[in-house]
Amino acid sequence: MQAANLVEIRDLSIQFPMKRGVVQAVQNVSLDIPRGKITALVGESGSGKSTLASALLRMVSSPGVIAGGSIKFDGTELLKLKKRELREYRWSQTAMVFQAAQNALNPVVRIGEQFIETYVAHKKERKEKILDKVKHLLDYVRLDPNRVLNAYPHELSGGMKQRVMIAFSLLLDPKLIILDEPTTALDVITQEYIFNILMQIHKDLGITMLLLSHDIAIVAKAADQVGVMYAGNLVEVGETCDMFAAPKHPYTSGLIKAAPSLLTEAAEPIAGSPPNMLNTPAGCKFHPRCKHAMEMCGREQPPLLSLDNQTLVACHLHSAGHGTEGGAYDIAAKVRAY
Amino acid sequence: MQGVNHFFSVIFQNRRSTAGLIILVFFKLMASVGPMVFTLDTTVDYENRYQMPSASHWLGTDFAGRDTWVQVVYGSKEVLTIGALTALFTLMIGAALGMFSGLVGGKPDTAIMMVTNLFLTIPAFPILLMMASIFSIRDPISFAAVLSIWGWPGLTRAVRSQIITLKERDFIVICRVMGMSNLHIIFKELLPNVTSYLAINFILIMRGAIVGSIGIMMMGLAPYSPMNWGQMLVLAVQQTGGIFNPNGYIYVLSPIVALASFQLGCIFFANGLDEALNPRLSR
Amino acid sequence: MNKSFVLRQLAASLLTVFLAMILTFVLLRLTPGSAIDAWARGYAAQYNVTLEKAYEQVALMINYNPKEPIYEQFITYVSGLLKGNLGYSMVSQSVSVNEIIASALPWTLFVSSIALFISFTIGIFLGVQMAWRRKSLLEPIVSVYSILTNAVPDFIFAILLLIVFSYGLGWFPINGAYDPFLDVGFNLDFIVSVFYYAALPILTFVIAMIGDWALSMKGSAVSVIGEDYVEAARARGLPDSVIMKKYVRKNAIIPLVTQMAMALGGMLGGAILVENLFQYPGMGYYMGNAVGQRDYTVMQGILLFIAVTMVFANLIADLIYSKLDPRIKTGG
Amino acid sequence: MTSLLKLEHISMCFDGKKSLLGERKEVQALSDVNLEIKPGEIVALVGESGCGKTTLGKVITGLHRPSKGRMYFEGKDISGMNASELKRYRSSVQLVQQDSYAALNPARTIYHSLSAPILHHNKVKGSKAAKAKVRELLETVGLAPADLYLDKYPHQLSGGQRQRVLLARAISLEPKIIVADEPVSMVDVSMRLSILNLMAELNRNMGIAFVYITHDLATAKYIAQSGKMAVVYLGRIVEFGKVKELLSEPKHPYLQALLTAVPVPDPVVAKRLKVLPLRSFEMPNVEDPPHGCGFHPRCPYANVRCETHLPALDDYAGVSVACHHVKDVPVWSLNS
Amino acid sequence: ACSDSASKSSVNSNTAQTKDGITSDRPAVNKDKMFRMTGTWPKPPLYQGNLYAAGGVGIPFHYIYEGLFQNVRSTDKVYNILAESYEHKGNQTVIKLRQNAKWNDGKPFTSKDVWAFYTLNHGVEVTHYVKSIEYPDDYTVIFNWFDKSPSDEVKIKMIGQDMVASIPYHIYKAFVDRDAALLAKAKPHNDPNKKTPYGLDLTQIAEEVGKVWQDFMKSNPKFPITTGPFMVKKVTNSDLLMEKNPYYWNLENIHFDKFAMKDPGPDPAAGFALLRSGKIDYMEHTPPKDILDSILAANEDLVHYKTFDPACVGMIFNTTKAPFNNVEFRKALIYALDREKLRDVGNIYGEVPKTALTGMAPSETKKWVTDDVKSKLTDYSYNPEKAAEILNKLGWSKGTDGKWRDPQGKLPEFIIAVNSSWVIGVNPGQVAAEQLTKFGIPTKLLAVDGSIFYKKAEQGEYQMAMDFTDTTWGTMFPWSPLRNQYWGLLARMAGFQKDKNGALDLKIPGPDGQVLDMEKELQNMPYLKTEKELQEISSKIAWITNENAYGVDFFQNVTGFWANKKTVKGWPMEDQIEASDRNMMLGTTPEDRQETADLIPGFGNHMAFNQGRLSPR
Ligand SMILES: Nc1ncnc2c1ncn2[C@@H]1O[C@H](COP(=O)(O)OP(=O)(O)OP(=O)(O)O)[C@@H](O)[C@H]1O
Ligand SMILES: Nc1ncnc2c1ncn2[C@@H]1O[C@H](COP(=O)(O)OP(=O)(O)OP(=O)(O)O)[C@@H](O)[C@H]1O
Ligand SMILES: [Mg+2]
Ligand SMILES: [Mg+2]
Repeated sequence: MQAANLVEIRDLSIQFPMKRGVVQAVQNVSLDIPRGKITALVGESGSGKSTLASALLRMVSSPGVIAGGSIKFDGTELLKLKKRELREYRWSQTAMVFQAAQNALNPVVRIGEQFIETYVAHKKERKEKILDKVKHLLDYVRLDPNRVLNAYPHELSGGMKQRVMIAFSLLLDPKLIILDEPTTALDVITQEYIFNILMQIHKDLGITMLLLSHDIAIVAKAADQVGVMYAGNLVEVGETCDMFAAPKHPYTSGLIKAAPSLLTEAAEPIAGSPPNMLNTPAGCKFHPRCKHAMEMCGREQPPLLSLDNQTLVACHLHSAGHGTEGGAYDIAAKVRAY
Repeated sequence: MQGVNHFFSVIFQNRRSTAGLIILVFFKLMASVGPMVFTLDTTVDYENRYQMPSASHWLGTDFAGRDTWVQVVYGSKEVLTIGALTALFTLMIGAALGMFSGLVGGKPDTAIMMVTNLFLTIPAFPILLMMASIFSIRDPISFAAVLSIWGWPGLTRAVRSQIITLKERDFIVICRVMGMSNLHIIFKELLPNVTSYLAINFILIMRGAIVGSIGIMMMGLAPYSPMNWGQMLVLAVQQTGGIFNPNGYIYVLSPIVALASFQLGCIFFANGLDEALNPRLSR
Repeated sequence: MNKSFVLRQLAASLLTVFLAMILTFVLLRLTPGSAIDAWARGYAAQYNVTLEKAYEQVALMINYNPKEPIYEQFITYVSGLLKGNLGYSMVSQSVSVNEIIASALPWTLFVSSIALFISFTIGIFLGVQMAWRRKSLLEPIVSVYSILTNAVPDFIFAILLLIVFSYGLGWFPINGAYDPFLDVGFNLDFIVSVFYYAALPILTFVIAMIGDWALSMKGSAVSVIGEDYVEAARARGLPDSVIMKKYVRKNAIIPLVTQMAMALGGMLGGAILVENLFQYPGMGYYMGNAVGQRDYTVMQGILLFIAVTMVFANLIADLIYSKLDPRIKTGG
Repeated sequence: MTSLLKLEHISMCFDGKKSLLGERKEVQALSDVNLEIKPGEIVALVGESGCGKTTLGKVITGLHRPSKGRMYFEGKDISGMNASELKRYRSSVQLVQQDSYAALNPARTIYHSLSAPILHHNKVKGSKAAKAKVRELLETVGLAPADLYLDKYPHQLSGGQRQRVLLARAISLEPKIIVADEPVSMVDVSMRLSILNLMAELNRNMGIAFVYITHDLATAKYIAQSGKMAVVYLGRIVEFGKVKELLSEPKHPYLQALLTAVPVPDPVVAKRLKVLPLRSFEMPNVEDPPHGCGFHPRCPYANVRCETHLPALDDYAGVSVACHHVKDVPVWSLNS
Repeated sequence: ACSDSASKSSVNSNTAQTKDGITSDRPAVNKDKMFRMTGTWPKPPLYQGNLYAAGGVGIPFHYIYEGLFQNVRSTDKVYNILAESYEHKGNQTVIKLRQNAKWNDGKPFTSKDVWAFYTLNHGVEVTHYVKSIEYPDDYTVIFNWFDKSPSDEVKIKMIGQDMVASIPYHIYKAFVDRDAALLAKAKPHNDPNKKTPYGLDLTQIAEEVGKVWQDFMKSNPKFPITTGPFMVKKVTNSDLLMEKNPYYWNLENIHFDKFAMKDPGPDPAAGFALLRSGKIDYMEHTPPKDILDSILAANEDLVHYKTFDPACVGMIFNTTKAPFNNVEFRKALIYALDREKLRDVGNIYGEVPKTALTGMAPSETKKWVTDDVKSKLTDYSYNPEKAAEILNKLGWSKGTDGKWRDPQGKLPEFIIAVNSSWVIGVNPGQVAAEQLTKFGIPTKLLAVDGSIFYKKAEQGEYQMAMDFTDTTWGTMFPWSPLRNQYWGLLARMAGFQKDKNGALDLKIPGPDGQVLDMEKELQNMPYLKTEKELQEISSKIAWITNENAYGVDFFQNVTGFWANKKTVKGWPMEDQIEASDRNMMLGTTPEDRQETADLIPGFGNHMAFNQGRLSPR
């Protein structure tokens, strides 16, 4: 019997030592990624989403270091993999669609060849066989294989490249695909189109996905489970519908409210500006912007606690002694306009 | 004032640029204060030629028994002057043409680029030699003028491409929307953005000029000036047999080491300069 | 390859060549106290002819008559050039510049292309290694080496090599291009001797250039390594060797191609001191002699020749560039 | 009330990639655009990437000289203006760009960037007055206390703060109209709204008209609630009218497709699989646009007529639409 | 064949060398019988076989060309070469040629070739003194001198200057004949003072004559056609190979079959390296002492010989420029120079004279200046007090800053100019400038490119200009150096006045107070018949030159050469080599000097070979 969680991250900390101090890009994050589901991470720019995801491939960019914690992938401890094992693990177990997919392809090598060399790096196979598979995958993302395989990356439009990247991620039938803001650079129609394809893939293959985005609307559309990150901390984790219906963390509710929508007229920004990652506030990182900040918020960092079986939240409003004060703010279910 | 402090704080943050700055300051002091501290005695003392370093002769003596260290000290002035003047001339021509070409565009740009490419296709060194014989070199100024005649095109091209990218940048576009004058755009908006580039080039051209000047001396096209590292090198290597006398190695090496360490200083410093003058990089 | 792109480049190149003609022409006319006047006066004195006559004779040798209006001079000069006549040496008046170039060019090409190839190959290798292993000792060593080789003019290396390997150990000949006691021709002894004699000049250039190539390549490779596609390749589990070869090197080498063309041109004209030290009969050697003797026509001819070579080397570099980099598909 | 700015039959043609001998391809970035902006009005320009929104913005701010058509500022033809009128036009029409980092000179402090234009246009005299004015401007855009920002370099501010500085600069010359080209697309989600609010505030308090360029229909809706909206497709305006009407009852199939594609931050609605009413997702090649209606290769309702005849922008039920099938296109709603 | 020791055998095989430094019965060291030395020449494709074409033929010149006689510089000896004998008969000099002399292409060398030389190359000095040159038969040449003719000794030395066997008639017939026809058309001008070829007025034919010469110059065989002991076989940039000329008239004296020349290039070290490694047998160059010692130490087979170069490194004052127009001022400057030190950096073996400038090399004054005058020559040895005294007398004053100001109170700034590529001049020049500066007269050395220096120096651009002074090249009699000083480049540097005819306008009292017209005295010198007459006039001029301080010799130059005794034998003073530790002293006896001078190509051409002195070991 397989464990329900494909990935279990425990107390993961990632630091970037810089000249002017240390950036705590990811701080004591614990997260489970359930098998066969789409998990989303939302948060502002710089909140550590990509860094966290890169740790899943053991690819934290220099000068970053994994300062502590563990990542269990399907029962294996990733942080203990040897170089060779790591190389084999990458892409065959976890693949990724990059934030800047536009630049994720080698500009001087034809796309077909890039597919082949990746395949060959992991498994022995005849070239024709590989090509058959690649063609199949390209078909799947609704691209014309004959044209794409012989093209150089620059000959394709942004949307096409993004779809190539999606096909690429499926090449070795990985267990997990990380989607790092797969549509940020594209316009709405293409974005919708690509998400349709992704959802289709998910439905067909049941692959576990980790979606990183700062667009709450995208998350609402795609994710089964959402984690909210703020300044390197995971502040809330829960089922998508639950979270949108009743966000627990003030930041989460702020994010939801701050998103303009075709559905509603009202929207409300979050006050203040994101923290300087080199010099984050003491205590709860969000407290300078929080309407409900209390004296202890500036002192103590709230732990991520489970409210019920589903939702985890890191906020003093919900920690033991203050549970009753939850009423101080009203995040009761919104009445939908339709 | 704050800018100056900031500048030095950035320079000192980097080990390389600190070393570079120290070396350059050392040479600058050598050139300016050195002659006041050390007295140059050019009296020939044949009996004491090619001496090894000692307390009285820090770097030993030359082929005629004169103190090598003092020659290095006195030589630094001319070398630095030639280098700095060359860099100044080259920068003035190169930057002015490059900025003009990049900003104005169109026909003048095409013409200037044509000339620039032309200069780039004709090798510099023979031309330098030709120039050195056309305009007889008399002093550091004419030396620098000759060295800079063929030195500007590379810079022009680089400055131009910088200006062209800058020109399309939003903050310049806004200047046009706001009806700012061209002079304002050039001096207040563009120039501050290329200063770091120009400053680095100043250092780098300076260092190239010094090597070039030695080549010219080697060919005997520059005035004899024994208190110049280049000429010291020529004398040591070619004319006085320093390299045949084991005791003369220090004499031969002195100008080489002085040159090399000066250049080392230039490059190290240039590395740091980029960071210091470039607010974008200094986060 | 786009035809109009090639044609456009060609047109630009021809224009540059034309400008180079003008420039070398003007330079010659600028020479102090007019070298031609001096030449004609000397000629008149030496051969006991009138100054007028001397001017006519000199005109024959330099391809134009300095007494004519400038544009006519230029036309005569250019039509001479079009016939492939670069003029005659001002010192040895029965020898044409064409002959000099014809005898010098093969030697220079031989030495500089080998030196360029070796230094480029090694430099590329070092550069990629430096960029790849940021923390290794290689970086500072190569940097300092490169600074030193830049600080010290290359002829100093030539002298040092000569002192050690030739004067001292006696492993290599003192100078020359081949063993004078051998028959010149396509025989093994001669060819071996040509390589043997070229060894030190080549080594000089290699020593002087390796650092630069390594640093250029390092700079280029570092920026390539910072690119997303390298990161992506790693994520795909590609082995380091493949990433280094196909991703880093292949991309990083592209901007160096133009530099390569420039370097070749620079070596054609810039090796004056080195070729002189080795008495190596290349372009720089004759250029140096011409400079020493103020043989302006020879200088002018060689300069023009080098300029033309440079222009076409650049053109070829551009073409190679667009071959290497599929993104450059110029043209409508 | 007369119009503040009026565009008549504006077309903008760019030279494509140059080629000395080969033929020169042209990019028709704008074709026959008519647009009127009244004082204090907010007009949103929406459309896919590359449809010509920025170009239109640049035409309005005078950065591009249109290849065809006329533009009137306060009733005067721009091309016929004298120097002082032109100067007035220039300072009356300001631009706020998308990339707040690129829009500020990285080598100069905020104070320098803000004081230069007002000093240049003699809005204030002397550095003392300039400093006071800059402080005032900064506080107007919500950067208080101003002294905290005066001596900062752009990279030392956050994206939202920089965007506010841009707005401060834009209003410093007391303009009549500000063209805001995707002003919030690069701002952090949490702060987008505050910038939009600031713009709305400036519009309300100072009567500055805004041209808000975006491809994010949700923000367009948010800021132009009471204003107008122009949908741009392949260099043409295909639908124009009040924001409310356009969004509640989009007529043009293109706008309908756009609206369908917009994700909504509500899992219940969002998770329903939508089918985009489009035949093709790729935009046509701008260098070689389709004949007839530019939308026909992607339009599910297109017929032969669409392939040959260009539909005119005609009034239909209170909005202007350029489509041969206005009447036949089914009514669109979010839930469909 | 003339090896004197080959037959001597030594039983002790360990003793490779006998007492006189000659190898015994061991196999020949120099099997190829090759002589190897350094030299330069025009590099192919510039190399050609016409001595007169621009660029010439380089150092090989000395071993391939011959004249009727060979003058040896420094010792003034004259050898018969292609002339077998000569006889002065009144105004005729009759020369008998060797009957077995041949060009290296096998054609005989005849009197017609001599005539051809003087016809085509009619600008040489001899033609200014002869009416005509006849060739009554193949082996007789007659020089018909003008009525007023030089002394017999001068006649031969003048002819000896010419490399007569350099225009083979059978090769250049067309040009020679054309020129002869042109000369035949020219009319005599009947003015003995006008020095023109054969007393002819050439102005009418100048243009055509020029054309002939020019055509001749362009007509070059690949390699020179000559009569000398060797002939050029192969030329590259770095090497030039010669072989024994099989037609040489004195073939049995030529012991070398091959002759290889190597161009060491611009780096003197290359030459030294060749020496050390024993790759050459001979090299002309006297390096600074330290280099010399290190080379001797590195190779035990090497010997270094020295000889006086009859010329000085020195400088000339421009007498037209104030304050250099004042003889006392010039003297003061000379007293302020410590010439011993200049010598130290210039050429340590050189010798510093006590005189300033005599018009002839100090080593020659012994012979040409009478004892009487010698004692009257002012001693200009380093004497700064004296210099100061003179300056004070002239109204100059020394300030507290140690600098001299002229009577007007102005601080002078002087320039010594030198040809920048003249290696042995630049260093002493620099030191001289420093010495003057230190003395209190700020002076700078201006090293000027050679292409500009001479022109400007001649035009009187510089206050002080350096060059070889007191030169006695060419033939040795005192006329040659003196005319150099008063007519040549040095005269122009000094700025001597000339009258409208171009004659020297210089009338100066001599040691006895009697005024000398320098132009007239110089014109008359070649015609003086006795040595006494010559001594008398040269003494006077020497005194005048020295007293007027037109310039100053820094030191008399010494040149020398290296020899490899392992591969070649027959070097001068072989018995003294070990005794003097292989760094030979300056030759003391006239014989020693003669032997050394003969060997230096610049002094005695190929005398070392055609007299059979050198042979392979
Ligand atoms: N290579 C690096 N060097 C230094 N700091 C880094 C590096 N990569 C990330 N960081 C820092 O780590 C923090 C988290 O960055 P990360 O890219 O994970 O954020 P993100 O949530 O993915 O943001 P975005 O939405 O912009 O992609 C940021 O403050 C960033 O400055
Ligand atoms: N300076 C120019 N030269 C040539 N073509 C241009 C130029 N500027 C814009 N274009 C072209 O005009 C068309 C419209 O461009 P524009 O920038 O106006 O689009 P946009 O709607 O602002 O797109 P986005 O949403 O991506 O900003 C595009 O096809 C673009 O390639
Ligand atoms: Mg990210
Ligand atoms: Mg745009």
